[in-house]
Order: sequence, then C-alpha cells, then structure tokens
Amino acid sequence: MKKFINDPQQFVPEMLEGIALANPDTLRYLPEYNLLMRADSPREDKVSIVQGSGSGHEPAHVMIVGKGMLDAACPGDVFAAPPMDYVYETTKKLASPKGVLLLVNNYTGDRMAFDMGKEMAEAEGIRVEILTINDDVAVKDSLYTVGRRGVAGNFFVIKAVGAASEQGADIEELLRIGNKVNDVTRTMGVALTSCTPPAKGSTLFELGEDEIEMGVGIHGEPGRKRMKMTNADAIVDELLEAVVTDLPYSSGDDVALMINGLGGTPISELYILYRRAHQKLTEQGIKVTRSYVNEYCTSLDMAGASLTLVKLDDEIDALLGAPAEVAVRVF
Amino acid sequence: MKKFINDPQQFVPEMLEGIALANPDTLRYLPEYNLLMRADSPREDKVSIVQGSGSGHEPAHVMIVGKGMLDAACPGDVFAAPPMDYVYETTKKLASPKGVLLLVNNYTGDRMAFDMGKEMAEAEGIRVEILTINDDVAVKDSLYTVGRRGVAGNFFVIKAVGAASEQGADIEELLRIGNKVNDVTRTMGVALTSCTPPAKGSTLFELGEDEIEMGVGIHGEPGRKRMKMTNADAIVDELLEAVVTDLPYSSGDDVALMINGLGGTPISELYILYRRAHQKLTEQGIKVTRSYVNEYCTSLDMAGASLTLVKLDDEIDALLGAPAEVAVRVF
Amino acid sequence: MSGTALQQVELVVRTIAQTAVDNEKYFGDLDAVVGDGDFGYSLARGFEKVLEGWDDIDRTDVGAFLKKIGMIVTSRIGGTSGPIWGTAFMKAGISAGPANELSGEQVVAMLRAATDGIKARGQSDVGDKTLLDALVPMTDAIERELASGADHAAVLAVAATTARTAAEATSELVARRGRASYTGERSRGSVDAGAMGVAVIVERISHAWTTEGAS
Amino acid sequence: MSGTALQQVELVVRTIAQTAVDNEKYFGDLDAVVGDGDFGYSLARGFEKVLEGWDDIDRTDVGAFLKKIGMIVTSRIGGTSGPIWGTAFMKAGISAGPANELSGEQVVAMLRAATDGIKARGQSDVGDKTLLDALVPMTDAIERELASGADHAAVLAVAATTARTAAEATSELVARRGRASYTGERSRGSVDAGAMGVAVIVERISHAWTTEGAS
Ligand SMILES: Nc1ncnc2c1ncn2[C@@H]1O[C@H](COP(=O)(O)OP(=O)(O)O)[C@@H](O)[C@H]1O
Ligand SMILES: Nc1ncnc2c1ncn2[C@@H]1O[C@H](COP(=O)(O)OP(=O)(O)O)[C@@H](O)[C@H]1O
Ligand SMILES: [Mg+2]
Ligand SMILES: [Mg+2]
Ligand SMILES: [Mg+2]
Ligand SMILES: [Mg+2]
Repeated sequence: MKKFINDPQQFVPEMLEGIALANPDTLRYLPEYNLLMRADSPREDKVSIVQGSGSGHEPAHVMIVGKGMLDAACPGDVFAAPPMDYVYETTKKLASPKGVLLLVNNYTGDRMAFDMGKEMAEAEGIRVEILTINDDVAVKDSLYTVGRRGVAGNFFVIKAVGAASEQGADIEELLRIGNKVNDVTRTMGVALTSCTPPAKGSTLFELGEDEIEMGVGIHGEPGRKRMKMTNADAIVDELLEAVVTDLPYSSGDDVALMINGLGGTPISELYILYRRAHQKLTEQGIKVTRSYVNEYCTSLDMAGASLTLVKLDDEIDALLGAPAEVAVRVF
Repeated sequence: MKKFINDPQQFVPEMLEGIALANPDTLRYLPEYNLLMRADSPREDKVSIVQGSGSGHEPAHVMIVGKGMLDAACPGDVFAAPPMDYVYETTKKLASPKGVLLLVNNYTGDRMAFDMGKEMAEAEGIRVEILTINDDVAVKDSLYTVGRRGVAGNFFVIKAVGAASEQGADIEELLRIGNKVNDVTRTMGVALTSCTPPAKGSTLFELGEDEIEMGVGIHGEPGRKRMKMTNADAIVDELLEAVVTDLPYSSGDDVALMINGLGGTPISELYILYRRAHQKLTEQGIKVTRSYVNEYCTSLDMAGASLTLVKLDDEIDALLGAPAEVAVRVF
Repeated sequence: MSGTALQQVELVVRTIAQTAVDNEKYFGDLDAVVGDGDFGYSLARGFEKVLEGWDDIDRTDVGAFLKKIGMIVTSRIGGTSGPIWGTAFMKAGISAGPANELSGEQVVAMLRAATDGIKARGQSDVGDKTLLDALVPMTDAIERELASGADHAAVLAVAATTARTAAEATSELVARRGRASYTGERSRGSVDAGAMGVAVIVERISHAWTTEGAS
Repeated sequence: MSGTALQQVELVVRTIAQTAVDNEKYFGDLDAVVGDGDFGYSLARGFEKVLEGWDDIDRTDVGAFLKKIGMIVTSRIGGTSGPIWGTAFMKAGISAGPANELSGEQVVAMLRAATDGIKARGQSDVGDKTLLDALVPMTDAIERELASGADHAAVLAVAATTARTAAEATSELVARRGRASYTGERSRGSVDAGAMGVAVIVERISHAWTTEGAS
C-alpha cells in the first residue's frame, strides 16, 4: 500500500482537520465527534441538513458541507457508519427550532446508528426526521435483502433539500422533496480495480488483470457479476441499460446525467464514458439537460465509475440549479 | 491496462467530444484541430487566451476553457505537444483585434510548435504573443538544460490573465500580469506510482512497492531522486522545503497553497497533505489565505501529488478571486 | 473459575475485549470476503476503549456493569457492529438487573435478552447468516448443559464447540442481512465474519475460565 | 538501385515512413526509459499520414517533394519530433531545389541542411544526446565514402553501421536537450530514442536500396 497517510487510525481525523484548515471562515470542526459543520449553523430559520456515513467516499459527504448543501457531516471511520453517539451529539449541535433532517444512505449500520441517535435526540425535545437514500439499481430490492444501497445519487437529494432548506422550506416539505428526488434517481457502478482501506493496508478484493466488477458497491462490496474487461462504450451500454430500464426513463424525459469517478479513474476517462452515455440517451429521445462529470462519491482509490440519471421536472431542475458553495471546488 | 477507453488513438478526440456534449451552450469543438473554444470567442474587445500542451493532464487544460479562464485549448495527443498546424489554425480561429495570447508550458516540443504557429499566424497579420510558464523547482535551471518545466502552477497564470482579459486588459498588460504570477509561483511533485499512456498500454516507468519518485514531472519523466516510501507528513516537509526555499517565501508573506492530485490519488489523501503543509507554513509565519485542493494538472492515472505556492499581493489576489466558469465543476 | 458473579462477568467481558483487539486483522479479513473488511477494525477500536477505561467502569452490580459496557460499545464502535454488539450488552445488563449472584437460568435469560435485542435491532433472525447463527445455537447448548447439571467449565467447553461448528456452518448460508446480502448467492461458500468472531471469542472465554480461574 | 533522383528519394522517404510505422512500439519503449514514451506513437501517426496521401504528393521535383513531406510531418506529428523531423525534410528540400539529378555533393549538402535545421530549431548540437548524435556522424561518413568513390550501396552500408555505432554510443552521454535532460545524470546508461530511431531507419534504407533496387 502506498498512500499519503500517517497513522491509518488518524486517516479520517487528519483529513477533517485539513478540510477545516482550508475553510477557516465557513466551517467548524469538532474532533470529538468527527463533526464538520457550517460556521453559521444551526439557524433559527432553517432546517439543519445533516448527512452521516462511513468515510472513504470523499468528496461525499464531508467536503460538501456549505451554503446550499449540508449543514453538517457526521462521518464514521472508513466504510463504517458513525457510532451512535456521534449522530446524537451532531444532532444536538445542529438542533434548530425548524428541526434537523438526517440524510441516511440505506445501509444496515447507518440506519441503526441514525435511528438510535434520532431517538435519543428526540428524547431531549429536538425535532428530527430521517430521509433514506437508495438509488443503486445493482441490488435488487426483495424481502431477503436490506434493500437498495445509497450511492452517488445521494448528491442530488442533498442538493435539492439543501437548496430548499436555504429557501426556508419546513421539514415536511424537505421530506417530500428529498423523497421525490430519490424516487427518480437511479445509479449503477462498475469497478476496474479494488480499493485499499488504510487500516487494512491491502486491497479489499482481487480483480484479475482482465476482469471488472459490474454493479459494485461503494464499499468494495462485490456487485452483480464479474465479467471480462471490455471497451468504454460497451461498459456504458450495460450500465445505461440497467439504469434506464429500472425507473424506467423514457423518450421525452429531461434528465441529469452524472458520471461519477470512484477515486482512481482520471476525469479524462470519465468524459469518454459521458460521451457515449449522452449519445445513447439522445438516440432514445431522452434529453440530457444537466451534466455532472467528476468525483462525487468515491471508494477510496478504486478505479471505476458510476452512472446516475435523475428525471427532471421544473421543481427539481430549479433546486439543482440553485447556488451552492462547498469545500470541494476548483476556484 | 484497464481503462475506460475504446480505440487508444481516439482517446483525446472522444474525451473532447464528451466535454463538448456536456457543455453545448458554452463550448464549441472543432475536431480537425483538437480545438475546444468558448462559443462566444473571439471577441472584439478581449484578448483571446489560448493554452496548448499535450493531453493527459486533465482537467488542465481542455476542461478549463470558459468565462474568466481560457478562450480555447489546443491539445496534442497524450504527452505530446500539438502539431504546429493545430496551433496555427487555433490562433487564426481565435484572432481578435486585441490579439491572441498563447500560454505555453516550458517544454521543447511545445515551445517549437507554438513558435512556429505564431510565426505563421503573424505572417497573416494576427497579433500574437507567447507567455512561457515554468514553475517546477524540481528541475534546476542551468545552461545545460532546457530550463524549468511548466506544471500545476500554470493554473494560477491562466486564472490571472483570464480574469484580467475579461476586464479588458490589453496584451502587454496580460504579459506583465502573467509573467508576474509565474515569477512568484513554485511547484514540486511526487509520484507514488507510474502512469499508463493509453497508446502504450503499459506503465511508463517502474516504481517498487516501497519506492516513490520525488520531483517527478507531469509526463512521467523521472524526478530528482527515487526514495523510500515514507509517511505523508515527511513527504510534505520535503516538498515544502524545496518550494519555500526556492523563491524564497518568507515570514509575513500571504500565499495561495495548492495541493494538486496527479490523477490516481483520492481527494481524502490530498487533504491529509494539505493539513501538514498549512500547519508548517503557519509555523513559518507564512499565511495561507487561498487554498486549492483538487486535481488541476494530472499525469493520467498516476498516484501522487504536487504542492504549489503563489505569493500574493492585492492585484494577484483580486484576479484569483474573480469569477470564472469552466467545464470542470461540481454543480 | 470461582469468585463473585461480578468477577465472573468481568472475566468474560475482558476476554471478549482482549480477543477483539488481538484478532483485528483476522476478523477484518473474514469481513473482506463478501463485506467491506472493517469488522476487525471496528471491534478492535471499540474494545480498546473498553480496556482503556476498564478500572473506572461502574461496578455497582452486574446489570450496571454490563449496561455501561453496552454504552461504551454503542458509542465507540461504528458500522453495523456498534449498535448490534452494544444492544446485546445493554439488554443482557437489563436482564441481569441488580444481581449479585447469577443462577444458570439467569445466565440463559441474559443470553436470550442479548440475542432478542440483536434480532430486534438488526431485524434479523437465525438463518440470515449473521452472528446470530453462532450465538443462538450456543445459547441453546448452554441451556441444555446447565439443565443437565454440568459444571461451568464443561458448559463453556460445549458452548465453544457448538459456536465453532455453527459458525463454520454459516458458509452454507446465503446472506440476507448486512452488507454481505448484496452479493446474494455469491455470499455462499464463505463463513460469516460476525459468527466466526463469536466462535473465536467463546473459545477464548472457555480457555480463560479454566486457566485464569485456577490462579 | 538505379532510377531517377526522384525515384531514389521516394524510396528513401517511403522506407523512413514504413520503418517508423513498423517500429511504433520499439521506439516508444526507447523513449519511455528517460522520456515520456510517445516518440514511437508520434512518428507512427505522422508517417501513417505520409503513406496515406502518398500518391498525391507533389512530385514536380525532388525539392518540392521533400518540402511537401516536411509540411505533412510538421503539421501531423506532435511533440518535439514534429518540428524537428519536419524541419529536416523541409531544409533538405530547399537545399535540393528543382533538381532532377543529384550529385554526391548535393546529397551531402541536403543532409547538412537538414542537420543544421535541426540544430537551429532545437537549439541543440552534437553531444546533447539527441538524434543529431546519429545523423551528424552518419553524414560525415557518407561524405567520406562518396569522396573515396564508393558506389551508393557501399556508401549506405557504411552509413548504416556508422549510425548504429553512434546511436549506441549515446548511452554514454548525459542528455542536455529534450525531456530526457530533466533527469540529468540519470539519463546516462540508456541510448537516445531519436538517435536509435535514425539508426534503425538507415539500416532499413540500406537494405531496401539493394533489394528493391534489384527488382
Ligand atoms: N442486520 C443484522 N443483524 C445482525 N447481525 C448483523 C446484521 N448485519 C450484519 N450483521 C453482522 O455484522 C457483521 C459485519 O459487521 P460490520 O463489519 O461491523 O458491518 P458493516 O461493515 O457491514 O457495517 C456480519 O458479519 C454479521 O455477522
Ligand atoms: N532540442 C532538441 N533538438 C534535437 N533533437 C531533440 C531535441 N529534443 C529532443 N530531441 C530528440 O527527440 C527525441 C524525443 O522525441 P519526442 O518523444 O517526440 O519528444 P517529446 O515527447 O520529449 O516531446 C529525443 O530522443 C531526441 O532524439
Ligand atoms: Mg463497514
Ligand atoms: Mg511527448
Ligand atoms: Mg464490515
Ligand atoms: Mg517523447
């Protein structure tokens, strides 16, 4: 393992400290609870938006705290949901008269920690709601699973509720908006390589020189199937087919298209994927009116990508277009 | 080699097509010359800012065409300067009465192509100036080399002249500003792994499991020395020492600090580097008032990073803070 | 091992904590097969905290002690294991109450409270390929042995073999809960990390009971 | 080989082009040692274009033909090699002028024009560890052999061995121009890609001259 780290156990705290140092005016960092929050939150007139989940998915979610996005991030260790009392303490710190909305990606550990944290915060009279995100089409929802995972599509839910909360929406309205966005958002990912959690020091799984993992999760969980490496266009076609037919998206729809890098894939390759996806969607009469090509939700240093579609209407489009300012930025 | 590509020879054109498809309103793509330009350039009242260089450094420079940055990018193939007639045709297409400013990173191939392209364009009455960027401290300037390389620091030169040209500066003024920024900008990089050019299909050089290359170039050129892998803080200390003592930057200075990922390193690790650099600079009385932590100028899929400092004064600070809009973005 | 009930419970808990710390890598590797590889790290970091604060833990009675352990575990362990393991200790503590002596029935009741707590918290049951697939058969075996009048050391020996056999049998199962469930059929063929963790821990408890009890 | 001067020049240029295309990988690997590995790719892509448009190239005279080749090469090859190789062809063409016959002196003058052009364009000279370190000794050898009255095939054979020996000797040099110069002392110990490319090409020309000339 060659990584820019010091002590693997300090991976998350040192990263958080770095983010805080780079944004001294806008962010506040409370190391006791891995808590990164807006310096101007909580506000009387605004529902606080919080997301928690394991780390290792940067820029999600610790680098998207800021105006128009999250009020706070509550990260756990790499690929591990935050401990329950981090959730509880974060919720207390972010308590606003308008309430606290906890955005949770649908994983067992996260759901349990947030359910328990919510209960404890409610016992102290804080208004708390949980919104669960589950956009991954790779996992078939059934009685025998814990349901679909939340992956890169969570960006759109955060963006929409972040914008709406900035405009003064109350917590019921935010739940409506968040669920609405989640309902029209679908993602599937593919891994070209495994990833290396710092504390493990070796790759999570093995992929042969000529193998890829289709439908991979963002924690290195195996996906739908392992297959032979093939060219970019063929990979996009398979991802797109799975995503488009799931909602389904159909001719006449306006969509946002996201090609999300998983951490080890350069942006040049992401645009090669984007090109094909855009062309194929256009052929099917589906119009791409918003594009997102970058890293949004990664799996540490994994080479790979995911493809997300969001079906747009005027309300969602306006919320996605609203201004926002976060730590991950170019300028 | 596992990459999201189709035909390696189409790597650059397909990437450019992707960028153009994702930005239909703001960009225009002319495949004959690998030319990506602002849809609203050239303008009568604005010097056109053009950068060319080899590809493989994305987002530099093809994804930073846009308002407040470049008017056009003129990329060559991966790690190869553009052919001279691409430069010539690009200059003609961007010809403005106020002139065309060509930003060139200091490499033999790029300088020759741009010198020749400039001569040919001038023969047709176009006003053309060349500004050379050479911020890499790893290469000692001497009679026996071709001088320092241009690396990630070029972002700051582009940002400054892009902003100034938007405000109506004439070409002499842009040369003054660009040279001024270049003169106070210093960079050094380190590679944890090699990179794989698509057409080569295998890594450019070999680095042992426990080796890193200090002072690496952005084309996989070997650097100052090969050394044993060490922790993030020690690596930052070595980069910083080389950069700080070179200008030198000293107590009382305000600086912009950039930690640039080389393509295969996740942003989480970049913030671990940022943390140390910020702390060390603060200890030395050097104040970081602008921070840049992201990928700016990569070497394909290389794991590694570079550290850049820019000494700020009011003029540079204002230009760096001016608004800009480019293809690489979060929202 | 003789001693008060609290001393006995302390021995069990300390052995659990020490085993978790000692097996960080092994447990992590088990979780990497169809999970995300952090089970060992999560347990180790949490139980490190338990050992660090060991002397200051409330020892009013067995119930208070176990509840406090449950709180440390829940608040310091991330991932799925924090809530699951924390709930188990908490529920066992509530079941024990202000006891100073623990009968065989009480011990079984505490174990049932713990596994019921896990089921409720994880919305899971035997057969889902989780640590329940080791814990529940083990509890059954303990109940049987105690009823048959075996002494503590003998009961623990049977508990250890039962947990090990049951943990190994999880490799036949398809995961229906936890991260491993996303892989469906592909989860068959490898043991569940949580179940195997339980087996290793119970073996260490059985060993400690005889050796440390003798000192 | 007999034939007109233009036919002879065509044979030489076609062989250069074909050799560049055939050796894409080998030339690239040479450049990867202390450069950036694209020398083979750049040459191959450019000379592919030369071969594609082969029949349509201006054949008014040797000078026009070479100048047109120089333009294609400069405009289609990226990196350092485009301007360097393009300049060489262009300068050789200008030196040849509207010739229909080429004397030995004229050939040497064309080669000097080419190497002088490279020196000016690249601000480089013999000893900087570039293709000049094969081209210049080769030109010297050709001049000597022609003066001694050797026939074309013999001259070319000597040119080929000279270029090969000179190219191999570049491994003793430290690069002072081009990307390899950034590595300073570390560039010692491996041959220059451009110089070795020249050697391989001249060997192929020497071979083609006798075999294709015989047909
Ligand atoms: N819903 C559940 N109920 C009970 N136990 C569970 C459940 N989900 C997972 N487990 C247990 O937890 C173990 C994984 O723990 P851990 O690695 O901390 O979780 P994760 O990384 O998936 O959040 C599994 O091996 C299994 O024994
Ligand atoms: N300044 C120069 N003058 C002459 N030849 C040069 C010069 N610089 C480099 N070369 C030659 O070009 C070769 C590399 O060509 P190429 O790979 O196209 O360049 P790059 O990738 O460095 O732009 C070198 O091996 C050397 O022979
Ligand atoms: Mg986990
Ligand atoms: Mg090159
Ligand atoms: Mg796990
Ligand atoms: Mg090269």
